[in-house]
Amino acid sequence: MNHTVDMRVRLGSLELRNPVVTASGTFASGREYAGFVELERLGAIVTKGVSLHPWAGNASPRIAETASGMLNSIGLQNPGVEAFCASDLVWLATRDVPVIVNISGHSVAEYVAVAERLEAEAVVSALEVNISCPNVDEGGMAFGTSRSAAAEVTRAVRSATRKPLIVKLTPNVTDITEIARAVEAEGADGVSLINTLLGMAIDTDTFHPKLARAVGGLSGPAVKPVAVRMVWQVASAVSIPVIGMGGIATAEDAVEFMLAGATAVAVGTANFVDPTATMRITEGLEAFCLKRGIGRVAELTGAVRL
Amino acid sequence: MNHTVDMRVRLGSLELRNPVVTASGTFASGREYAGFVELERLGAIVTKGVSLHPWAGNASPRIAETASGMLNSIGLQNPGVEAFCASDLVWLATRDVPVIVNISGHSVAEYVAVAERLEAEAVVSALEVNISCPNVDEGGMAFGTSRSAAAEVTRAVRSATRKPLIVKLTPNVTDITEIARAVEAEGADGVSLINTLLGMAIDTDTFHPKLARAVGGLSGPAVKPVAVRMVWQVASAVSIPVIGMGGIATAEDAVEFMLAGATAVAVGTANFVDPTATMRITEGLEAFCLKRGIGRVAELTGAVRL
Amino acid sequence: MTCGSDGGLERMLLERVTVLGNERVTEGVGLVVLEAPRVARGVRPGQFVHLRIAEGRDFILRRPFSVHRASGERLEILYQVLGVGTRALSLAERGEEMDLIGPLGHGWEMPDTLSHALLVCGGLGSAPMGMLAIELAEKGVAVTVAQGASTAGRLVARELFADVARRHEIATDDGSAGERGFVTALVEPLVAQDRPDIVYVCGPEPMERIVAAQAATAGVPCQVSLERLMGCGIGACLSCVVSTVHGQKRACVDGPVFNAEEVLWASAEIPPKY
Amino acid sequence: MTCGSDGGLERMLLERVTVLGNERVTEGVGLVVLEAPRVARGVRPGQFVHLRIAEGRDFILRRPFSVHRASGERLEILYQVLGVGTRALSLAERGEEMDLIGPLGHGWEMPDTLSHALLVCGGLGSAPMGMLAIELAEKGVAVTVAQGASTAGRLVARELFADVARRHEIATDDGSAGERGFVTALVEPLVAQDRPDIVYVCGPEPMERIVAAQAATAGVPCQVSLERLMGCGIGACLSCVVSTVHGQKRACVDGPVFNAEEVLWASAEIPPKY
Ligand SMILES: Cc1cc2nc3c(=O)[nH]c(=O)nc-3n(C[C@H](O)[C@H](O)[C@H](O)COP(=O)(O)OP(=O)(O)OC[C@H]3O[C@@H](n4cnc5c(N)ncnc54)[C@H](O)[C@@H]3O)c2cc1C
Ligand SMILES: Cc1cc2nc3c(=O)[nH]c(=O)nc-3n(C[C@H](O)[C@H](O)[C@H](O)COP(=O)(O)OP(=O)(O)OC[C@H]3O[C@@H](n4cnc5c(N)ncnc54)[C@H](O)[C@@H]3O)c2cc1C
Ligand SMILES: Cc1cc2nc3c(=O)[nH]c(=O)nc-3n(C[C@H](O)[C@H](O)[C@H](O)COP(=O)(O)O)c2cc1C
Ligand SMILES: Cc1cc2nc3c(=O)[nH]c(=O)nc-3n(C[C@H](O)[C@H](O)[C@H](O)COP(=O)(O)O)c2cc1C
Ligand code: FES
Ligand code: FES
Repeated sequence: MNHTVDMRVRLGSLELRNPVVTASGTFASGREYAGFVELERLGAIVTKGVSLHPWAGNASPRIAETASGMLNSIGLQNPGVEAFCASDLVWLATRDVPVIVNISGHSVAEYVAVAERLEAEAVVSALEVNISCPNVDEGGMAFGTSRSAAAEVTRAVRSATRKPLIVKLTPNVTDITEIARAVEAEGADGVSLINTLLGMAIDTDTFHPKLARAVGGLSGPAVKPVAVRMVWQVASAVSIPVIGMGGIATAEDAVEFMLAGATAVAVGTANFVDPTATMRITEGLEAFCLKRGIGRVAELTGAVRL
Repeated sequence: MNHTVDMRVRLGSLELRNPVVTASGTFASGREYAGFVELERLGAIVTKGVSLHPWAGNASPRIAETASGMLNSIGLQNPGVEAFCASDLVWLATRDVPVIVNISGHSVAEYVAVAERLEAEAVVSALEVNISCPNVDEGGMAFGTSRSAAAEVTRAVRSATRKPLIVKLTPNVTDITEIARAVEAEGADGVSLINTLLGMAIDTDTFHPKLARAVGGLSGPAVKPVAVRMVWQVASAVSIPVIGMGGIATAEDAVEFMLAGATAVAVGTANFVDPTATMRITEGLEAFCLKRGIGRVAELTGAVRL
Repeated sequence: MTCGSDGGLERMLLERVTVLGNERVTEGVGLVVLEAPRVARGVRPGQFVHLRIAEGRDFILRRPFSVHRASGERLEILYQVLGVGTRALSLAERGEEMDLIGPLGHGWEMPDTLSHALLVCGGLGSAPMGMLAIELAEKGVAVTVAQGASTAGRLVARELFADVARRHEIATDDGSAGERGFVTALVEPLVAQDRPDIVYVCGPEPMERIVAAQAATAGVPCQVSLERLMGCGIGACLSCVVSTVHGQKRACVDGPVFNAEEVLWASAEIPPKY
Repeated sequence: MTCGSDGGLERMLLERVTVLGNERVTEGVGLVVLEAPRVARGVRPGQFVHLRIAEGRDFILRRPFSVHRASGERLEILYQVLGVGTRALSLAERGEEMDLIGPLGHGWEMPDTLSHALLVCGGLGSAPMGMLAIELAEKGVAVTVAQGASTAGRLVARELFADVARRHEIATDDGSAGERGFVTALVEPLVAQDRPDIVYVCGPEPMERIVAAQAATAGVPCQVSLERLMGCGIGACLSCVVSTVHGQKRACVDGPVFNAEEVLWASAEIPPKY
């Protein structure tokens, strides 16, 4: 029986002190959560999506609750990479936690420009390329639903950065392994999945969609079975590490994703319900390993018994 | 203010007394529910999937509960079309309710053979061609994820039957409208959607998948936002009627699907929780229309206000 | 609200029931008493109910439970707390309402010719055996019970069996009551000495399988109660299939009690944990 | 469990609270009293809490509620039953525990120079006005309240306002109390006669917009409390944005109270129903 657990995991050249990271867009850059979470105990902070120019996002209402989940159509509102560096990165530089910046663009050139701007920022540990946001009209998910477009973005950003490169995949595809293999072939150091499932809800009193944009991204416990399945498929199809997410709210959920093949896990929507969720899950994951006599948390990765 | 509601809806040449039908595989052929439901008050009974030869289905366990949903990997267990005609159809002939038979095959030829066998059965009001079952190895969903395969099955079955032909679509695709348009072009009289989302759950005590087959189909309230979105997309893309389903558990859920563009709605997983669900939803739908002064339930179809 | 079923099938009802009591029996095991006039009157030993535990929640499937005892308008259910459903059940308070479908399935067969029966139960396998033991005893059948559990405290329904059984043998894994070891070790001598006309078994499936083989060897008919994850509980969804020599049967309507010799054990696997 | 926030930001806490009471105020409106020692001490008028109502359920987002009154260790929340969350809240019983994050957002600005304030509230808009009216009155500010509702029975917090306001004008849609018509009709004469130094507004957004225009015409500063659907409640998710002349602001941390002149009403649409 072990009395300590080695919680470290590796995402390519990046070592995390534990597998629990934040899901992009649900944790901003961590500042708002600093009163509830010891940020230094996170595996990494994955920031809200950042683009070259400021984006205004979509009209309100932008969220709607659904059975065991929520829809959002924030639409990647962000102040642009320059403002992000001047504010969020400066603040993040004061915290001892790996920072993974989630980047977006309307075109390949915009992705590249953001990556180039971040290249010199030492505080940025890795990039997560979001080719999967269902909430913007141009770009966004379109890159993630086509093998060739996904490959193209990856290739271009790869040549613009020496930082570890993670590509975030959309679940709104017929075969996610095909996209995962394409981005692996272009030099991605890891993939993260899933982004949100495209969904819609209609208010039966007003007959209006509950989101001003009509459709939005579904997240939360409702999507977990789809996410676990895709992590399992992708982890079997590629040899780069997978960051698993989609509905993780408890330590057992995190274990489930790791068993399916995830090296690290991201906590998203659960932060809204419980701002301490990342800490609770990290502690629970360690306790799970201790109880089961698992010395290294990384042993869970892919350990599903078929 | 109206005091009655015209609940009739039309699926091509088939008129239903109301829009509420059963979702294939959740209601068998209705016999088991006859103690709880006045079958004659259903819009139609959509039977469990029937294939040319008997199918054994998958190993147990075959279901697992998830957040606001369930996974199933029944695998289209059925006694084959001959036994189905001899038993279920004979029984159904004694009931005054439209019967829509859900058909499956491992090959185009098998689909055709089932359709041919059913052609002479007067009790069969329509066929629903399942090109979307995620739980069988050959055929099943594979037909539903490729535009050309979907078109081919539809064309072949179309030429084998004069009965109204509904094609049941899978949500596990990048663009469901593309498949819907393809089957419409081949003469489908309607489309039904969604079948289940492919999902997986892993038991964190045993490390085994919760389903013996590892993956299965996700249904129930969890999938409703995805289903409503797809119904909305498909209804906007084709001009044949849409039967909407996926997580319907209340009359408001049924309204939501109709607003999104469904002509009829199917109730599936909810039958397990409440065997009277179809009746409760039909009554609620009528009450909803009465309260809102809607004279014909069909006015709800596509009435979402964008 | 109750509503009756079609003529041809077993009569099953959807009944609104009230919790009359709910108490802890031992660590992780509870006994809930329900006022369920219509189902209680119709139920036979070995049948089960499909219980809707927590209506307030977004979605929870029904959960199947054997009827442990029925008397007058009351049903007793003995349950083990395993997951979300049984945890919610353990919190149900007197006066709460829920609904159930029942009585469901085929219970234990009790041929009129019976004069001596052996009941073998492991762990919560005693749940569907309570009514059986009582009814057999009332009919004048000599009842022998072989009961196994991990430890003395977990011999649920021990008193009930002690009351009605002519003979009550016990085995515990830790030896804290009766023999140390598995209940299966008790069966062979009991079959040999008592020469029962029938063996009834309920418990973990590996244990059931062994007892079924022991009965077969001794040439004694054997009935087993099998568990499967259940969706509908009424025969429609095919989630609960059991492989038998007569093909795939639905545990909910064709079982949960089967003649042991019909069951194809190899493929009849239950979820690993239970 | 409570835990404090980072230095730079407003001090917000995650606090475990206990329901001290929960009563019906009028049809579809309730008042819940919570024991929340830490948050109650820190909260200022117009701030809100983000409440986790039903923990047992699979998933439910927190719901934001203004603090109606705070005294000692108690918080009072006035709520309208609209959907799943508020329905669950209406069923919360004395002794139940829940958790909340608070105090959140920027409350009403109360410049020291104030001598006369007009509070305009429509429907549940009186919720965040309770504490405000009390604190202003305590400071010696003359308080005028213009309160509107559909009917007399729905004039929630009417007694509170009657107690602390120097003047309390009422309008109801059906004329069952005060003037028949909208509360906005009361505002113009009140602004003209009473010459308040500030107008505070809370109610349906179209009403807020009209009052803001009336105040602007009269050259009186005006503060409005805006509602948005909220995910995190603490500034991280951007679900609650309000369009202002200074760009998009988050209602949860930059509001919910805004200077009316900053708000770009045209794009600041709330869900149709509320
Ligand atoms: C006909 C029948 C009669 C039953 N009678 C009783 C009874 O009298 N008393 C009693 O305590 N239990 C009985 N059970 C089992 C009971 O239904 C399950 O324990 C219960 O459904 C678990 O629900 P849960 O939400 O607590 O657990 P879940 O969260 O659903 O599951 C927890 C764990 O238990 C396993 N499990 C759940 N249900 C079953 C099942 N039916 N069979 C095997 N493993 C399962 C799951 O795979 C999981 O690993 C019976 C089952 C059947 C089919
Ligand atoms: C800062 C702030 C303070 C608030 N203070 C109070 C208060 O003191 N008392 C009170 O009763 N309510 C208050 N609200 C509104 C309250 O949060 C909602 O009524 C509540 O969240 C509804 O939850 P539900 O689950 O009952 O309804 P849901 O089922 O979530 O929704 C029911 C209907 O109400 C609408 N709705 C839900 N939340 C809001 C919202 N925030 N704004 C507008 N429409 C909404 C939905 O779109 C839907 O049509 C406040 C909101 C905010 C943002
Ligand atoms: C409000 C919100 C905003 C999000 N913003 C982003 C984003 O900017 N970039 C991105 O890649 N994913 C974004 N996501 C997706 C999440 O990072 C995550 O992939 C998804 O929500 C599934 O995880 P969950 O169920 O744990 O939330 C967002 C999700 C939510 C709910
Ligand atoms: C147990 C089960 C069995 C099913 N069997 C079939 C089937 O045989 N043929 C088919 O087309 N769909 C089948 N389905 C899919 C349903 O008909 C329906 O499309 C899906 O469950 C979504 O609706 P729901 O959320 O209301 O259940 C099955 C679903 C379940 C849960
Ligand atoms: S549980 Fe549905 S057929 Fe047995
Ligand atoms: S509610 Fe999340 S930013 Fe305001």
